[in-house]
Amino acid sequence: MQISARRVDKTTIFDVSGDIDLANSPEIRKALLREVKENRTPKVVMNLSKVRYIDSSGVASLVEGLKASRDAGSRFILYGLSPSAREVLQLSRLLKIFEVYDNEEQAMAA
Amino acid sequence: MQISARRVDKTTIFDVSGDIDLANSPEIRKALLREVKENRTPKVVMNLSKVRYIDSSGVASLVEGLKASRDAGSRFILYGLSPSAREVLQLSRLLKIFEVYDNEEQAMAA
Amino acid sequence: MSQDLLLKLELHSNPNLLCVVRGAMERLTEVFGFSAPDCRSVTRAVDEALTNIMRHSYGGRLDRPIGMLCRRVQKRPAAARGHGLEILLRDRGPAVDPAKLRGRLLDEIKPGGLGLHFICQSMDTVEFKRMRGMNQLRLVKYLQPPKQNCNS
Amino acid sequence: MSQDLLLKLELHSNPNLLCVVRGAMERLTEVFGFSAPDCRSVTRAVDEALTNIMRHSYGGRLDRPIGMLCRRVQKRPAAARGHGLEILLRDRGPAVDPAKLRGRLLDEIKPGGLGLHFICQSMDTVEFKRMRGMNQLRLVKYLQPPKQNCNS
Ligand SMILES: Nc1ncnc2c1ncn2[C@@H]1O[C@H](COP(=O)(O)OP(=O)(O)O)[C@@H](O)[C@H]1O
Ligand SMILES: Nc1ncnc2c1ncn2[C@@H]1O[C@H](COP(=O)(O)OP(=O)(O)O)[C@@H](O)[C@H]1O
Repeated sequence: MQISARRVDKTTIFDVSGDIDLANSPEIRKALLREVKENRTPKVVMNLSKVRYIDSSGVASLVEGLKASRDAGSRFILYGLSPSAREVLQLSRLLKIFEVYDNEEQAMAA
Repeated sequence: MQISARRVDKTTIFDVSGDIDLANSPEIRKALLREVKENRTPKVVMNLSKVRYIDSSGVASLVEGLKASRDAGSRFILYGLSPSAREVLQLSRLLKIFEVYDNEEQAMAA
Repeated sequence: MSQDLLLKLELHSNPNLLCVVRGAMERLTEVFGFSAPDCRSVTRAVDEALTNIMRHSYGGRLDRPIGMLCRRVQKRPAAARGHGLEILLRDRGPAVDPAKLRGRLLDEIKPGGLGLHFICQSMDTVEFKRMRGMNQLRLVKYLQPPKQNCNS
Repeated sequence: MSQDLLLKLELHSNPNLLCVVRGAMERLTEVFGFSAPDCRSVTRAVDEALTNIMRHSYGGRLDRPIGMLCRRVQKRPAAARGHGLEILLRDRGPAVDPAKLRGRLLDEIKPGGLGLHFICQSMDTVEFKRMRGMNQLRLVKYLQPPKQNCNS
Protein backbone atom coordinates (compact mmCIF):
# COMPACT_ATOMS: atom_id res chain seq x y z
CA MET A 1 0.00 0.00 0.00
CA GLN A 2 1.20 3.49 -0.79
CA ILE A 3 -0.29 6.76 0.31
CA SER A 4 0.67 10.27 -0.75
CA ALA A 5 -0.96 13.67 -0.33
CA ARG A 6 -1.68 16.49 -2.77
CA ARG A 7 -2.93 19.92 -1.80
CA VAL A 8 -5.38 21.76 -4.09
CA ASP A 9 -6.57 25.06 -2.57
CA LYS A 10 -8.08 24.15 0.77
CA THR A 11 -8.46 20.49 -0.07
CA THR A 12 -6.06 17.66 0.66
CA ILE A 13 -6.30 14.68 -1.66
CA PHE A 14 -4.83 11.39 -0.51
CA ASP A 15 -3.86 9.10 -3.38
CA VAL A 16 -3.84 5.55 -2.11
CA SER A 17 -2.77 2.52 -4.11
CA GLY A 18 -2.65 -1.17 -3.27
CA ASP A 19 -4.80 -3.05 -0.79
CA ILE A 20 -5.83 -1.61 2.56
CA ASP A 21 -5.70 -4.31 5.22
CA LEU A 22 -4.47 -5.01 8.74
CA ALA A 23 -0.87 -4.59 7.53
CA ASN A 24 -1.32 -0.92 6.72
CA SER A 25 -4.67 0.43 7.96
CA PRO A 26 -2.93 2.00 11.02
CA GLU A 27 -0.88 4.08 8.58
CA ILE A 28 -4.03 5.25 6.76
CA ARG A 29 -5.65 6.09 10.10
CA LYS A 30 -2.65 8.10 11.23
CA ALA A 31 -2.44 10.09 7.99
CA LEU A 32 -6.17 10.87 8.10
CA LEU A 33 -6.28 11.90 11.74
CA ARG A 34 -3.23 14.12 11.37
CA GLU A 35 -4.79 15.88 8.41
CA VAL A 36 -8.18 16.36 10.03
CA LYS A 37 -7.24 17.03 13.64
CA GLU A 38 -3.80 18.63 13.53
CA ASN A 39 -3.74 20.35 10.16
CA ARG A 40 -7.45 21.12 10.40
CA THR A 41 -7.87 20.79 6.66
CA PRO A 42 -11.43 21.79 5.77
CA LYS A 43 -11.84 19.14 3.05
CA VAL A 44 -10.13 15.76 2.85
CA VAL A 45 -10.61 13.61 -0.26
CA MET A 46 -9.54 9.97 -0.52
CA ASN A 47 -8.69 8.84 -4.04
CA LEU A 48 -9.36 5.10 -3.84
CA SER A 49 -9.33 4.42 -7.58
CA LYS A 50 -6.13 2.38 -7.26
CA VAL A 51 -7.30 0.46 -4.20
CA ARG A 52 -8.57 -2.98 -5.08
CA TYR A 53 -9.39 -4.28 -1.64
CA ILE A 54 -10.35 -2.81 1.74
CA ASP A 55 -10.77 -5.03 4.78
CA SER A 56 -12.69 -4.34 7.99
CA SER A 57 -9.71 -2.65 9.61
CA GLY A 58 -9.46 -0.36 6.59
CA VAL A 59 -13.15 0.46 6.89
CA ALA A 60 -12.55 1.19 10.58
CA SER A 61 -9.80 3.68 9.66
CA LEU A 62 -12.10 5.42 7.19
CA VAL A 63 -14.83 5.59 9.85
CA GLU A 64 -12.34 7.19 12.24
CA GLY A 65 -11.49 9.75 9.58
CA LEU A 66 -15.18 10.47 9.06
CA LYS A 67 -15.88 10.85 12.76
CA ALA A 68 -12.89 13.12 13.29
CA SER A 69 -13.96 15.32 10.39
CA ARG A 70 -17.50 15.55 11.75
CA ASP A 71 -16.06 16.60 15.11
CA ALA A 72 -13.88 19.17 13.38
CA GLY A 73 -16.73 20.44 11.21
CA SER A 74 -14.80 19.58 8.05
CA ARG A 75 -15.61 17.35 5.08
CA PHE A 76 -14.46 13.85 4.30
CA ILE A 77 -15.00 12.46 0.81
CA LEU A 78 -14.24 9.18 -0.97
CA TYR A 79 -14.02 8.58 -4.70
CA GLY A 80 -13.10 5.85 -7.17
CA LEU A 81 -14.40 2.82 -5.25
CA SER A 82 -13.58 -0.58 -6.75
CA PRO A 83 -16.36 -3.22 -6.80
CA SER A 84 -14.80 -4.82 -3.73
CA ALA A 85 -14.49 -1.53 -1.81
CA ARG A 86 -18.07 -0.65 -2.66
CA GLU A 87 -19.26 -4.06 -1.45
CA VAL A 88 -17.42 -3.75 1.83
CA LEU A 89 -19.01 -0.38 2.61
CA GLN A 90 -22.40 -1.77 1.62
CA LEU A 91 -21.94 -4.79 3.90
CA SER A 92 -21.02 -2.39 6.71
CA ARG A 93 -24.11 -0.28 5.92
CA LEU A 94 -21.77 2.67 5.48
CA LEU A 95 -22.13 3.35 1.78
CA LYS A 96 -24.79 6.00 2.43
CA ILE A 97 -22.97 7.40 5.47
CA PHE A 98 -19.87 8.43 3.53
CA GLU A 99 -19.88 11.09 0.85
CA VAL A 100 -18.94 8.98 -2.18
CA TYR A 101 -18.26 10.20 -5.73
CA ASP A 102 -17.26 8.50 -8.94
CA ASN A 103 -14.25 10.62 -9.84
CA GLU A 104 -12.00 13.48 -8.76
CA GLU A 105 -13.86 16.12 -10.74
CA GLN A 106 -17.09 15.38 -8.90
CA ALA A 107 -15.35 15.08 -5.56
CA MET A 108 -13.67 18.47 -5.99
CA ALA A 109 -16.84 20.17 -7.22
CA ALA A 110 -18.91 18.80 -4.36
CA MET B 1 -9.09 -18.83 -19.63
CA GLN B 2 -11.76 -18.11 -22.22
CA ILE B 3 -11.37 -18.07 -25.97
CA SER B 4 -13.90 -17.00 -28.58
CA ALA B 5 -13.67 -16.27 -32.28
CA ARG B 6 -14.90 -13.40 -34.43
CA ARG B 7 -14.85 -13.32 -38.21
CA VAL B 8 -14.16 -10.04 -40.02
CA ASP B 9 -13.95 -10.49 -43.83
CA LYS B 10 -11.21 -13.08 -44.35
CA THR B 11 -9.73 -12.67 -40.90
CA THR B 12 -10.49 -14.66 -37.78
CA ILE B 13 -9.85 -12.86 -34.51
CA PHE B 14 -9.48 -14.93 -31.37
CA ASP B 15 -10.34 -13.01 -28.20
CA VAL B 16 -8.57 -14.66 -25.31
CA SER B 17 -8.96 -13.67 -21.67
CA GLY B 18 -7.37 -14.99 -18.51
CA ASP B 19 -4.00 -16.67 -18.12
CA ILE B 20 -2.60 -19.12 -20.66
CA ASP B 21 -0.84 -21.97 -18.87
CA LEU B 22 -0.55 -25.74 -18.80
CA ALA B 23 -4.20 -26.00 -17.73
CA ASN B 24 -5.48 -24.59 -21.01
CA SER B 25 -2.72 -24.21 -23.61
CA PRO B 26 -3.89 -27.46 -25.33
CA GLU B 27 -7.23 -25.75 -25.93
CA ILE B 28 -5.51 -22.72 -27.50
CA ARG B 29 -3.39 -25.01 -29.67
CA LYS B 30 -6.43 -26.93 -30.88
CA ALA B 31 -8.39 -23.79 -31.75
CA LEU B 32 -5.42 -22.32 -33.63
CA LEU B 33 -4.59 -25.44 -35.61
CA ARG B 34 -8.22 -25.99 -36.59
CA GLU B 35 -8.48 -22.44 -37.85
CA VAL B 36 -5.22 -22.53 -39.79
CA LYS B 37 -5.16 -26.10 -41.08
CA GLU B 38 -8.80 -27.12 -41.43
CA ASN B 39 -10.58 -23.83 -42.07
CA ARG B 40 -7.59 -22.50 -44.00
CA THR B 41 -8.27 -18.97 -42.81
CA PRO B 42 -5.85 -16.64 -44.62
CA LYS B 43 -5.31 -14.38 -41.58
CA VAL B 44 -5.54 -15.32 -37.91
CA VAL B 45 -5.26 -12.61 -35.26
CA MET B 46 -4.84 -13.28 -31.54
CA ASN B 47 -6.24 -10.57 -29.29
CA LEU B 48 -4.16 -11.00 -26.14
CA SER B 49 -5.09 -7.70 -24.49
CA LYS B 50 -6.95 -9.52 -21.72
CA VAL B 51 -4.24 -12.11 -21.17
CA ARG B 52 -2.08 -11.29 -18.20
CA TYR B 53 0.21 -14.28 -18.19
CA ILE B 54 1.53 -16.78 -20.74
CA ASP B 55 3.69 -19.71 -19.67
CA SER B 56 6.10 -21.78 -21.76
CA SER B 57 3.35 -24.19 -22.81
CA GLY B 58 1.32 -21.21 -24.01
CA VAL B 59 4.30 -19.94 -25.98
CA ALA B 60 4.63 -23.43 -27.47
CA SER B 61 1.00 -23.31 -28.62
CA LEU B 62 1.55 -19.94 -30.27
CA VAL B 63 4.68 -21.27 -32.00
CA GLU B 64 2.64 -24.18 -33.32
CA GLY B 65 0.09 -21.75 -34.67
CA LEU B 66 2.83 -19.74 -36.33
CA LYS B 67 4.44 -22.80 -37.92
CA ALA B 68 1.13 -24.11 -39.19
CA SER B 69 0.30 -20.75 -40.74
CA ARG B 70 3.72 -20.58 -42.42
CA ASP B 71 3.11 -24.06 -43.83
CA ALA B 72 -0.32 -22.98 -45.03
CA GLY B 73 0.97 -19.71 -46.48
CA SER B 74 -1.34 -17.72 -44.25
CA ARG B 75 -0.71 -15.01 -41.67
CA PHE B 76 -0.60 -15.22 -37.90
CA ILE B 77 -0.67 -12.03 -35.87
CA LEU B 78 -0.60 -11.15 -32.16
CA TYR B 79 -1.72 -7.92 -30.54
CA GLY B 80 -2.23 -6.41 -27.08
CA LEU B 81 0.67 -8.07 -25.25
CA SER B 82 0.81 -7.49 -21.50
CA PRO B 83 4.23 -6.74 -19.93
CA SER B 84 4.47 -10.36 -18.82
CA ALA B 85 3.51 -11.75 -22.24
CA ARG B 86 6.03 -9.48 -23.94
CA GLU B 87 8.75 -10.59 -21.52
CA VAL B 88 8.05 -14.25 -22.10
CA LEU B 89 8.36 -13.87 -25.88
CA GLN B 90 11.53 -11.84 -25.41
CA LEU B 91 13.01 -14.51 -23.13
CA SER B 92 12.16 -17.10 -25.80
CA ARG B 93 13.77 -14.87 -28.46
CA LEU B 94 10.46 -14.99 -30.32
CA LEU B 95 9.36 -11.39 -30.04
CA LYS B 96 10.84 -10.59 -33.44
CA ILE B 97 9.67 -13.86 -34.99
CA PHE B 98 5.98 -13.16 -34.44
CA GLU B 99 4.11 -10.34 -36.14
CA VAL B 100 3.16 -8.24 -33.10
CA TYR B 101 0.98 -5.11 -33.06
CA ASP B 102 -0.23 -2.81 -30.31
CA ASN B 103 -3.94 -2.87 -31.08
CA GLU B 104 -6.65 -4.34 -33.27
CA GLU B 105 -6.71 -1.46 -35.71
CA GLN B 106 -3.02 -1.97 -36.55
CA ALA B 107 -3.38 -5.73 -36.63
CA MET B 108 -6.28 -5.53 -39.08
CA ALA B 109 -4.59 -2.93 -41.28
CA ALA B 110 -1.35 -4.91 -41.43
CA MET C 1 -3.33 -36.29 0.21
CA SER C 2 -6.97 -36.94 -0.50
CA GLN C 3 -8.30 -36.23 -3.97
CA ASP C 4 -10.57 -33.52 -2.63
CA LEU C 5 -7.83 -31.53 -0.97
CA LEU C 6 -7.18 -28.49 -3.10
CA LEU C 7 -4.58 -26.62 -1.13
CA LYS C 8 -2.85 -26.66 2.22
CA LEU C 9 -1.13 -23.58 3.47
CA GLU C 10 0.91 -22.62 6.51
CA LEU C 11 1.90 -19.11 7.40
CA HIS C 12 2.94 -16.94 10.30
CA SER C 13 0.56 -14.55 12.00
CA ASN C 14 2.11 -11.65 10.09
CA PRO C 15 -0.36 -9.19 8.52
CA ASN C 16 2.04 -8.73 5.60
CA LEU C 17 1.07 -12.23 4.49
CA LEU C 18 -2.67 -11.51 4.30
CA CYS C 19 -2.37 -10.28 0.73
CA VAL C 20 -0.53 -13.47 -0.22
CA VAL C 21 -3.44 -15.60 0.97
CA ARG C 22 -5.89 -13.30 -0.81
CA GLY C 23 -3.88 -13.72 -4.00
CA ALA C 24 -4.25 -17.49 -3.71
CA MET C 25 -7.93 -17.38 -2.72
CA GLU C 26 -8.90 -15.04 -5.55
CA ARG C 27 -7.66 -17.61 -8.04
CA LEU C 28 -8.81 -20.71 -6.17
CA THR C 29 -12.39 -19.43 -5.97
CA GLU C 30 -12.29 -18.53 -9.66
CA VAL C 31 -10.99 -21.97 -10.66
CA PHE C 32 -13.65 -23.50 -8.42
CA GLY C 33 -16.32 -21.84 -10.52
CA PHE C 34 -17.70 -19.10 -8.29
CA SER C 35 -19.12 -15.91 -9.80
CA ALA C 36 -16.93 -12.81 -9.53
CA PRO C 37 -18.88 -11.39 -6.54
CA ASP C 38 -18.73 -14.78 -4.79
CA CYS C 39 -14.98 -15.00 -5.43
CA ARG C 40 -14.58 -11.62 -3.78
CA SER C 41 -16.76 -12.49 -0.84
CA VAL C 42 -15.14 -15.85 -0.08
CA THR C 43 -11.72 -14.20 -0.34
CA ARG C 44 -12.93 -11.49 2.02
CA ALA C 45 -14.24 -14.03 4.54
CA VAL C 46 -10.91 -15.86 4.64
CA ASP C 47 -9.02 -12.58 4.94
CA GLU C 48 -11.19 -11.39 7.83
CA ALA C 49 -10.92 -14.73 9.61
CA LEU C 50 -7.12 -14.59 9.36
CA THR C 51 -7.15 -10.99 10.58
CA ASN C 52 -9.15 -12.11 13.63
CA ILE C 53 -6.70 -14.91 14.35
CA MET C 54 -3.77 -12.48 14.13
CA ARG C 55 -5.44 -9.87 16.33
CA HIS C 56 -7.47 -11.88 18.80
CA SER C 57 -6.00 -15.39 19.00
CA TYR C 58 -2.42 -14.21 18.85
CA GLY C 59 -2.78 -10.66 20.18
CA GLY C 60 -0.71 -9.15 17.40
CA ARG C 61 2.30 -11.47 17.69
CA LEU C 62 3.84 -11.95 14.27
CA ASP C 63 5.48 -15.35 14.52
CA ARG C 64 2.70 -17.76 15.47
CA PRO C 65 1.54 -20.55 13.16
CA ILE C 66 -1.68 -20.50 11.17
CA GLY C 67 -2.83 -23.46 9.09
CA MET C 68 -5.29 -23.37 6.25
CA LEU C 69 -6.87 -26.25 4.37
CA CYS C 70 -9.07 -25.92 1.29
CA ARG C 71 -11.16 -28.88 0.18
CA ARG C 72 -13.98 -29.70 -2.15
CA VAL C 73 -17.01 -30.97 -0.19
CA GLN C 74 -20.27 -32.52 -1.28
CA LYS C 75 -23.58 -31.18 -0.09
CA ARG C 76 -25.77 -33.78 1.70
CA PRO C 77 -28.17 -34.86 0.36
CA ALA C 78 -26.11 -34.60 -2.79
CA ALA C 79 -27.78 -32.14 -5.14
CA ALA C 80 -26.95 -31.10 -8.68
CA ARG C 81 -23.88 -28.81 -8.63
CA GLY C 82 -24.08 -29.46 -4.92
CA HIS C 83 -20.45 -29.15 -4.13
CA GLY C 84 -18.81 -26.48 -2.15
CA LEU C 85 -15.48 -25.07 -1.09
CA GLU C 86 -14.59 -25.81 2.51
CA ILE C 87 -11.86 -23.80 4.22
CA LEU C 88 -10.47 -24.81 7.61
CA LEU C 89 -8.41 -22.26 9.53
CA ARG C 90 -6.43 -23.43 12.52
CA ASP C 91 -4.46 -21.58 15.15
CA ARG C 92 -2.74 -22.47 18.40
CA GLY C 93 -3.96 -19.50 20.42
CA PRO C 94 -5.83 -19.81 23.74
CA ALA C 95 -9.34 -21.25 23.64
CA VAL C 96 -11.79 -18.69 22.28
CA ASP C 97 -14.87 -17.91 24.38
CA PRO C 98 -17.70 -18.60 21.90
CA ALA C 99 -19.84 -16.01 23.70
CA LYS C 100 -17.39 -13.34 22.55
CA LEU C 101 -17.52 -14.56 18.98
CA ARG C 102 -20.30 -12.33 17.79
CA GLY C 103 -20.58 -9.36 15.52
CA ARG C 104 -22.06 -6.13 16.84
CA LEU C 105 -25.18 -4.40 15.55
CA LEU C 106 -24.49 -2.27 12.51
CA ASP C 107 -26.84 0.59 13.30
CA GLU C 108 -24.18 2.56 15.10
CA ILE C 109 -21.43 4.26 13.12
CA LYS C 110 -18.23 3.24 14.80
CA PRO C 111 -14.97 1.62 13.83
CA GLY C 112 -14.41 -2.09 14.50
CA GLY C 113 -16.63 -5.08 15.00
CA LEU C 114 -17.22 -5.72 11.29
CA GLY C 115 -15.12 -8.79 10.55
CA LEU C 116 -17.52 -11.46 11.80
CA HIS C 117 -20.35 -9.79 9.89
CA PHE C 118 -18.41 -9.99 6.66
CA ILE C 119 -17.60 -13.64 7.30
CA CYS C 120 -21.19 -14.61 8.06
CA GLN C 121 -22.59 -12.61 5.18
CA SER C 122 -20.16 -14.28 2.77
CA MET C 123 -20.29 -17.93 3.73
CA ASP C 124 -23.03 -20.59 3.85
CA THR C 125 -21.55 -22.25 6.93
CA VAL C 126 -19.44 -20.72 9.69
CA GLU C 127 -18.53 -23.13 12.48
CA PHE C 128 -16.09 -22.72 15.29
CA LYS C 129 -14.61 -25.49 17.38
CA ARG C 130 -11.80 -26.19 19.79
CA MET C 131 -9.89 -29.39 19.06
CA ARG C 132 -6.54 -30.84 20.09
CA GLY C 133 -5.31 -27.56 21.55
CA MET C 134 -6.27 -25.66 18.42
CA ASN C 135 -9.02 -23.29 17.40
CA GLN C 136 -10.62 -24.33 14.15
CA LEU C 137 -12.88 -22.16 12.07
CA ARG C 138 -14.74 -24.02 9.33
CA LEU C 139 -16.09 -22.00 6.44
CA VAL C 140 -18.11 -23.47 3.56
CA LYS C 141 -19.47 -21.83 0.45
CA TYR C 142 -21.58 -23.84 -2.00
CA LEU C 143 -21.56 -23.23 -5.71
CA GLN C 144 -25.25 -22.52 -5.84
CA PRO C 145 -25.77 -20.85 -2.52
CA PRO C 146 -28.78 -21.91 -0.45
CA LYS C 147 -30.33 -19.55 2.10
CA GLN C 148 -27.96 -17.96 4.61
CA ASN C 149 -27.16 -20.10 7.60
CA CYS C 150 -25.07 -18.26 10.08
CA ASN C 151 -26.35 -19.00 13.54
CA SER C 152 -23.67 -21.51 14.37
CA MET D 1 7.93 -22.69 12.35
CA SER D 2 11.13 -20.75 12.00
CA GLN D 3 10.93 -16.97 11.88
CA ASP D 4 12.27 -16.93 8.36
CA LEU D 5 9.65 -19.24 6.94
CA LEU D 6 7.24 -17.14 4.94
CA LEU D 7 4.87 -19.68 3.49
CA LYS D 8 4.42 -23.41 3.19
CA LEU D 9 2.13 -24.79 0.57
CA GLU D 10 0.94 -28.22 -0.48
CA LEU D 11 -1.00 -28.92 -3.62
CA HIS D 12 -1.86 -31.68 -6.05
CA SER D 13 -0.18 -32.00 -9.42
CA ASN D 14 -3.24 -30.46 -11.07
CA PRO D 15 -2.55 -27.72 -13.65
CA ASN D 16 -5.72 -25.93 -12.55
CA LEU D 17 -3.87 -25.02 -9.36
CA LEU D 18 -0.96 -23.30 -11.13
CA CYS D 19 -2.83 -19.99 -11.19
CA VAL D 20 -3.48 -20.28 -7.45
CA VAL D 21 0.24 -20.52 -6.74
CA ARG D 22 0.94 -17.64 -9.13
CA GLY D 23 -1.65 -15.57 -7.25
CA ALA D 24 0.23 -16.21 -4.01
CA MET D 25 3.69 -15.67 -5.52
CA GLU D 26 2.75 -12.38 -7.20
CA ARG D 27 1.89 -10.96 -3.80
CA LEU D 28 4.67 -12.63 -1.83
CA THR D 29 7.33 -11.26 -4.17
CA GLU D 30 5.75 -7.80 -3.96
CA VAL D 31 5.65 -7.87 -0.14
CA PHE D 32 9.24 -9.08 -0.18
CA GLY D 33 10.26 -5.91 -1.95
CA PHE D 34 11.11 -7.02 -5.47
CA SER D 35 10.64 -4.67 -8.42
CA ALA D 36 7.60 -5.34 -10.63
CA PRO D 37 9.67 -7.10 -13.35
CA ASP D 38 11.40 -9.22 -10.68
CA CYS D 39 8.03 -10.12 -9.15
CA ARG D 40 6.89 -11.33 -12.55
CA SER D 41 10.05 -13.27 -13.23
CA VAL D 42 10.17 -15.06 -9.86
CA THR D 43 6.49 -15.92 -10.23
CA ARG D 44 7.22 -17.24 -13.72
CA ALA D 45 10.11 -19.37 -12.48
CA VAL D 46 7.98 -21.01 -9.81
CA ASP D 47 5.17 -21.57 -12.29
CA GLU D 48 7.48 -23.18 -14.83
CA ALA D 49 9.09 -25.37 -12.19
CA LEU D 50 5.67 -26.60 -11.06
CA THR D 51 4.68 -27.20 -14.68
CA ASN D 52 7.80 -29.35 -15.11
CA ILE D 53 6.98 -31.35 -11.99
CA MET D 54 3.44 -31.96 -13.23
CA ARG D 55 4.55 -32.95 -16.72
CA HIS D 56 7.86 -34.69 -16.19
CA SER D 57 8.01 -35.93 -12.58
CA TYR D 58 4.39 -37.02 -12.50
CA GLY D 59 3.77 -37.61 -16.21
CA GLY D 60 0.52 -35.68 -16.18
CA ARG D 61 -1.11 -37.43 -13.22
CA LEU D 62 -3.32 -34.97 -11.38
CA ASP D 63 -3.35 -36.30 -7.84
CA ARG D 64 0.28 -36.43 -6.76
CA PRO D 65 1.66 -34.24 -3.96
CA ILE D 66 3.81 -31.16 -4.47
CA GLY D 67 5.30 -29.24 -1.58
CA MET D 68 6.51 -25.68 -1.65
CA LEU D 69 8.42 -23.74 0.98
CA CYS D 70 9.24 -20.04 0.83
CA ARG D 71 11.84 -18.62 3.18
CA ARG D 72 13.90 -15.53 3.68
CA VAL D 73 17.61 -16.29 3.36
CA GLN D 74 20.71 -14.26 4.07
CA LYS D 75 23.45 -13.86 1.50
CA ARG D 76 26.89 -14.98 2.67
CA PRO D 77 28.96 -12.98 3.27
CA ALA D 78 26.10 -10.85 4.53
CA ALA D 79 25.84 -7.74 2.37
CA ALA D 80 23.64 -4.69 2.63
CA ARG D 81 20.10 -5.62 1.53
CA GLY D 82 21.67 -9.02 1.08
CA HIS D 83 18.66 -11.12 1.71
CA GLY D 84 16.82 -13.18 -0.76
CA LEU D 85 13.74 -15.26 -1.29
CA GLU D 86 14.35 -19.00 -1.32
CA ILE D 87 11.76 -21.33 -2.76
CA LEU D 88 12.00 -25.10 -2.33
CA LEU D 89 9.82 -27.30 -4.53
CA ARG D 90 9.49 -30.97 -3.66
CA ASP D 91 7.88 -33.87 -5.44
CA ARG D 92 7.74 -37.62 -4.96
CA GLY D 93 8.26 -38.60 -8.59
CA PRO D 94 11.05 -40.92 -9.79
CA ALA D 95 14.61 -39.65 -9.54
CA VAL D 96 15.35 -37.12 -12.26
CA ASP D 97 18.35 -37.73 -14.50
CA PRO D 98 20.31 -34.47 -14.08
CA ALA D 99 21.72 -34.92 -17.58
CA LYS D 100 18.21 -34.45 -18.95
CA LEU D 101 17.68 -31.31 -16.93
CA ARG D 102 18.85 -28.86 -19.52
CA GLY D 103 17.23 -26.25 -21.68
CA ARG D 104 17.66 -26.44 -25.44
CA LEU D 105 19.30 -23.82 -27.65
CA LEU D 106 16.94 -21.01 -28.54
CA ASP D 107 18.12 -20.42 -32.09
CA GLU D 108 15.60 -22.80 -33.55
CA ILE D 109 11.94 -21.84 -33.72
CA LYS D 110 10.08 -24.76 -32.24
CA PRO D 111 7.57 -25.39 -29.51
CA GLY D 112 8.75 -26.74 -26.14
CA GLY D 113 11.98 -26.73 -24.21
CA LEU D 114 11.58 -23.21 -22.81
CA GLY D 115 10.72 -23.78 -19.16
CA LEU D 116 14.22 -24.35 -17.80
CA HIS D 117 15.44 -21.29 -19.69
CA PHE D 118 12.83 -19.14 -18.03
CA ILE D 119 13.74 -20.54 -14.62
CA CYS D 120 17.48 -19.96 -15.06
CA GLN D 121 17.01 -16.51 -16.54
CA SER D 122 14.80 -15.49 -13.62
CA MET D 123 16.62 -16.82 -10.59
CA ASP D 124 20.06 -16.23 -9.04
CA THR D 125 20.40 -19.82 -7.90
CA VAL D 126 18.86 -22.95 -9.39
CA GLU D 127 19.86 -26.20 -7.66
CA PHE D 128 18.45 -29.64 -8.04
CA LYS D 129 18.90 -32.50 -5.62
CA ARG D 130 17.45 -35.89 -4.76
CA MET D 131 16.84 -36.42 -1.05
CA ARG D 132 14.81 -38.84 1.02
CA GLY D 133 12.93 -40.20 -1.96
CA MET D 134 12.04 -36.71 -3.16
CA ASN D 135 13.19 -34.39 -5.89
CA GLN D 136 13.97 -30.94 -4.57
CA LEU D 137 14.44 -27.87 -6.69
CA ARG D 138 15.92 -24.91 -4.84
CA LEU D 139 15.42 -21.46 -6.30
CA VAL D 140 16.84 -18.27 -4.82
CA LYS D 141 16.43 -14.68 -5.89
CA TYR D 142 18.25 -11.89 -4.07
CA LEU D 143 16.83 -8.43 -3.61
CA GLN D 144 19.72 -6.75 -5.35
CA PRO D 145 20.55 -9.30 -7.97
CA PRO D 146 24.22 -10.16 -8.47
CA LYS D 147 25.45 -11.54 -11.77
CA GLN D 148 23.62 -14.54 -13.17
CA ASN D 149 24.68 -17.86 -11.74
CA CYS D 150 22.91 -20.67 -13.41
CA ASN D 151 25.37 -23.43 -14.10
CA SER D 152 24.31 -25.57 -11.19
N1 LIG E 1 -9.98 -15.72 16.26
C1 LIG E 1 -10.55 -15.14 17.34
N2 LIG E 1 -10.09 -15.40 18.58
C2 LIG E 1 -10.64 -14.83 19.66
N3 LIG E 1 -11.66 -13.96 19.61
C3 LIG E 1 -12.16 -13.62 18.41
C4 LIG E 1 -11.63 -14.19 17.22
N4 LIG E 1 -12.33 -13.70 16.20
C5 LIG E 1 -13.24 -12.85 16.72
N5 LIG E 1 -13.15 -12.80 18.05
C6 LIG E 1 -14.00 -12.01 18.97
O1 LIG E 1 -15.13 -11.53 18.24
C7 LIG E 1 -15.23 -10.11 18.31
C8 LIG E 1 -15.82 -9.56 17.02
O2 LIG E 1 -14.92 -9.74 15.94
P1 LIG E 1 -15.02 -8.87 14.64
O3 LIG E 1 -16.45 -8.83 14.20
O4 LIG E 1 -14.08 -9.44 13.65
O5 LIG E 1 -14.63 -7.39 15.05
P2 LIG E 1 -13.27 -6.81 15.68
O6 LIG E 1 -12.20 -7.82 15.38
O7 LIG E 1 -13.08 -5.52 14.97
O8 LIG E 1 -13.56 -6.66 17.13
C9 LIG E 1 -13.82 -9.65 18.59
O9 LIG E 1 -13.77 -8.39 19.20
C10 LIG E 1 -13.29 -10.78 19.49
O10 LIG E 1 -13.67 -10.57 20.83
N1 LIG F 1 10.74 -31.94 -12.78
C1 LIG F 1 11.36 -32.63 -13.78
N2 LIG F 1 11.45 -33.97 -13.71
C2 LIG F 1 12.04 -34.66 -14.70
N3 LIG F 1 12.58 -34.10 -15.81
C3 LIG F 1 12.52 -32.78 -15.94
C4 LIG F 1 11.90 -31.97 -14.93
N4 LIG F 1 11.99 -30.69 -15.35
C5 LIG F 1 12.61 -30.69 -16.54
N5 LIG F 1 12.93 -31.96 -16.92
C6 LIG F 1 13.66 -32.35 -18.16
O1 LIG F 1 14.22 -31.17 -18.74
C7 LIG F 1 13.78 -30.99 -20.08
C8 LIG F 1 13.66 -29.51 -20.43
O2 LIG F 1 12.63 -28.91 -19.69
P1 LIG F 1 11.96 -27.55 -20.15
O3 LIG F 1 13.04 -26.60 -20.52
O4 LIG F 1 11.04 -27.09 -19.07
O5 LIG F 1 11.15 -27.86 -21.48
P2 LIG F 1 9.96 -28.89 -21.77
O6 LIG F 1 9.33 -29.18 -20.46
O7 LIG F 1 9.08 -28.14 -22.72
O8 LIG F 1 10.60 -30.09 -22.40
C9 LIG F 1 12.45 -31.73 -20.13
O9 LIG F 1 12.10 -32.14 -21.43
C10 LIG F 1 12.72 -32.92 -19.19
O10 LIG F 1 13.39 -33.95 -19.84
